[in-house]
Amino acid sequence: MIHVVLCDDHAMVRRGIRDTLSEAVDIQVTGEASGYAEVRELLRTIACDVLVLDLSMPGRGGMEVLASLREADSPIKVLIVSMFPEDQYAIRCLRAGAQGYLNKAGDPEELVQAVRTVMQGRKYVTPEVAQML
Amino acid sequence: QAKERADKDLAASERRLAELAEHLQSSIEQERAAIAREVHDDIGGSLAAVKLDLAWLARHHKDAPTAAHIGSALEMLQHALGASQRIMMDLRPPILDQGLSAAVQWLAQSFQKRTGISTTFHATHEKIHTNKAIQLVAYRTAQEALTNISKHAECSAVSIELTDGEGVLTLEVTDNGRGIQKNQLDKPKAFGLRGLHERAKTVQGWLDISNRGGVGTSIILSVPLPSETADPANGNSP
Amino acid sequence: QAKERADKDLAASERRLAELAEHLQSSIEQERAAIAREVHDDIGGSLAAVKLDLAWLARHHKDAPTAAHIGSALEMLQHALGASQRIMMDLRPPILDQGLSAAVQWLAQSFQKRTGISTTFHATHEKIHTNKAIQLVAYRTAQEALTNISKHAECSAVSIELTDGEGVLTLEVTDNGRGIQKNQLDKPKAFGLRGLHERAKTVQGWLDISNRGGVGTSIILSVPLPSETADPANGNSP
Ligand SMILES: Nc1ncnc2c1ncn2[C@@H]1O[C@H](COP(=O)(O)OP(=O)(O)OP(=O)(O)O)[C@@H](O)[C@H]1O
Ligand SMILES: Nc1ncnc2c1ncn2[C@@H]1O[C@H](COP(=O)(O)OP(=O)(O)OP(=O)(O)O)[C@@H](O)[C@H]1O
Ligand SMILES: [K+]
Ligand SMILES: [Mg+2]
Ligand SMILES: [Mg+2]
Ligand SMILES: [Mg+2]
Repeated sequence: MIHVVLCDDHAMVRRGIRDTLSEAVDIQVTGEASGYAEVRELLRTIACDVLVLDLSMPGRGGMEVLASLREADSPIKVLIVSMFPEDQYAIRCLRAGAQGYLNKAGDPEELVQAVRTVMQGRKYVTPEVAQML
Repeated sequence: QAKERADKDLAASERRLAELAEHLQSSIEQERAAIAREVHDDIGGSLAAVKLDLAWLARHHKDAPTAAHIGSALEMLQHALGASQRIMMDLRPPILDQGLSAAVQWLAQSFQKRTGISTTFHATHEKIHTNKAIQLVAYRTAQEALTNISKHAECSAVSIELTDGEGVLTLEVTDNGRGIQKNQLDKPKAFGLRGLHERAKTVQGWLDISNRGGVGTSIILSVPLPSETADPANGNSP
Repeated sequence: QAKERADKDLAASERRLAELAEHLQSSIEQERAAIAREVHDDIGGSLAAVKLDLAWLARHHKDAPTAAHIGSALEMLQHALGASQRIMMDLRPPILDQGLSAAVQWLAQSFQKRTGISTTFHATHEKIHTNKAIQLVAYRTAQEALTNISKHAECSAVSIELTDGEGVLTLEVTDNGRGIQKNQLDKPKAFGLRGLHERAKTVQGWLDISNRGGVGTSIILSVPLPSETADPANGNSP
């Protein structure tokens, strides 16, 4: 079972992602957070293999959540799901220690595949970004 | 004496106009940032949520008429999402949150991709300490310089340098094209470079335009950097 | 002689700045109009279509989980539509499509409602023939005059007059408050009235500010009207 935590300031987006992931038999969403402080708190107590992380959130954003995980040598895999364009952010996020990058305007069906891929320790990006790497 | 008074009036009028131009420049940027935020938070976020619901519906209902309606809804939704992202980009590219080097580097890359003109970017540091106002002035300067290059320069190579030596931020955009003649700077309907001069002043900086001995053009923005601790309210960002 | 050259340079610099300020004013409005159009056509239009598809789905699928997903999609869609409308409204009040009289009347009514200050509106004709550019300048002038009144005038009554006698459009906003002192117009951080002066010039008009003998203030915009057939491209609108 892959344990997933969602971090996004938009509650309806969290609900939609939870809905999508919950249908996969090998995935369980164990918790939700709306920002930096909440997710830090949550990850102390809850099982998490993959963190699905938004970038733009009030206060400290996704890049800062990512940095704090990597600073603490956390084994949690991070999949960024953001409205920001890939050509501006995907490579930066991978360099900062994320395993995958999905655009919120993209196909929701890719969420499940992306979570499985990063769980296996591989990178998940769109073909265009893969080419830039 | 009447002459002296006229001079004084003229100087005062010039000062007021310069202040107004500065004010207009910065209020445009504020308005752009506010709209970009609204489009991102209130439109983009909601549409992403709608898309997840439509995808759920598509997985659970496969009969032809239902699938057709979901399909056409998804298509229109995609159009709206694309438009939201384009509007945000035009107003204020989100990469600006990652600092000036990142933003200018992205400009250089996408300029090269769009125009096919070989474009190099070099910065003394990956993180250059400025504040938001200086960052935006430098970004808009690079953007206008590149637009001018694609419109006027007829060149084959561009280089962009970003340095922060001796407490001064310098952005230099150089092309190897046909060069600017002095009289071209006074064209009545050209506002790009004039606007950049006024923009530079809003952060106590200045703009130099150099015609490199007939070959190519350099646009150089110089801005004294605030000492690192001086301006916490302005949010020193990497 | 050096003196003469300096005078000439100053005059040229003043002219360039005035042109830049005018250009900035009109390019702000152009940018606003372009964004409003994109939001309207590319976001608003698409979302309306999505809504129709969702309504079809709602009529044909009533089971609880499906209804819940359609319901939340509709709710989010409504949120995005509301945000688009708000953004458009801030960019270019749609009431302007009803013509200048209607728009200024609407401004007067909502001002009275918001501030409690008795506000009358009077126009010589219900439809005043102008063009879009003049309309927007007059609208923004009325808007800033009312904002100033609520901030500075401390008055109990406002009257707005719109006339188009002798080929000149005149908008006059008068209050019975404490009046403007001449030196207040030179405040370094005040840009409202300065901006209106430059705006008026973008349509060959001018602004007068009169301190009515110590009681109250009148802001008067005058714009020569284009002859009715002269400017079809600009879309003469009621
Ligand atoms: N890189 C360049 N190479 C050659 N000529 C240039 C270059 N940049 C600017 N120019 C010349 O300088 C003039 C002024 O530039 P400016 O950016 O002020 O105006 P514009 O680009 O013509 O119009 P606007 O920027 O208002 O859309 C241009 O019209 C062009 O003749
Ligand atoms: N109706 C009025 N009654 C009294 N004083 C006024 C009135 N309108 C303007 N003023 C005075 O004139 C000054 C200049 O007005 P202006 O609109 O240019 O600037 P502002 O309203 O102070 O600031 P801004 O418009 O830039 O937000 C004001 O600060 C105020 O002192
Ligand atoms: K599950
Ligand atoms: Mg967010
Ligand atoms: Mg230009
Ligand atoms: Mg004002």
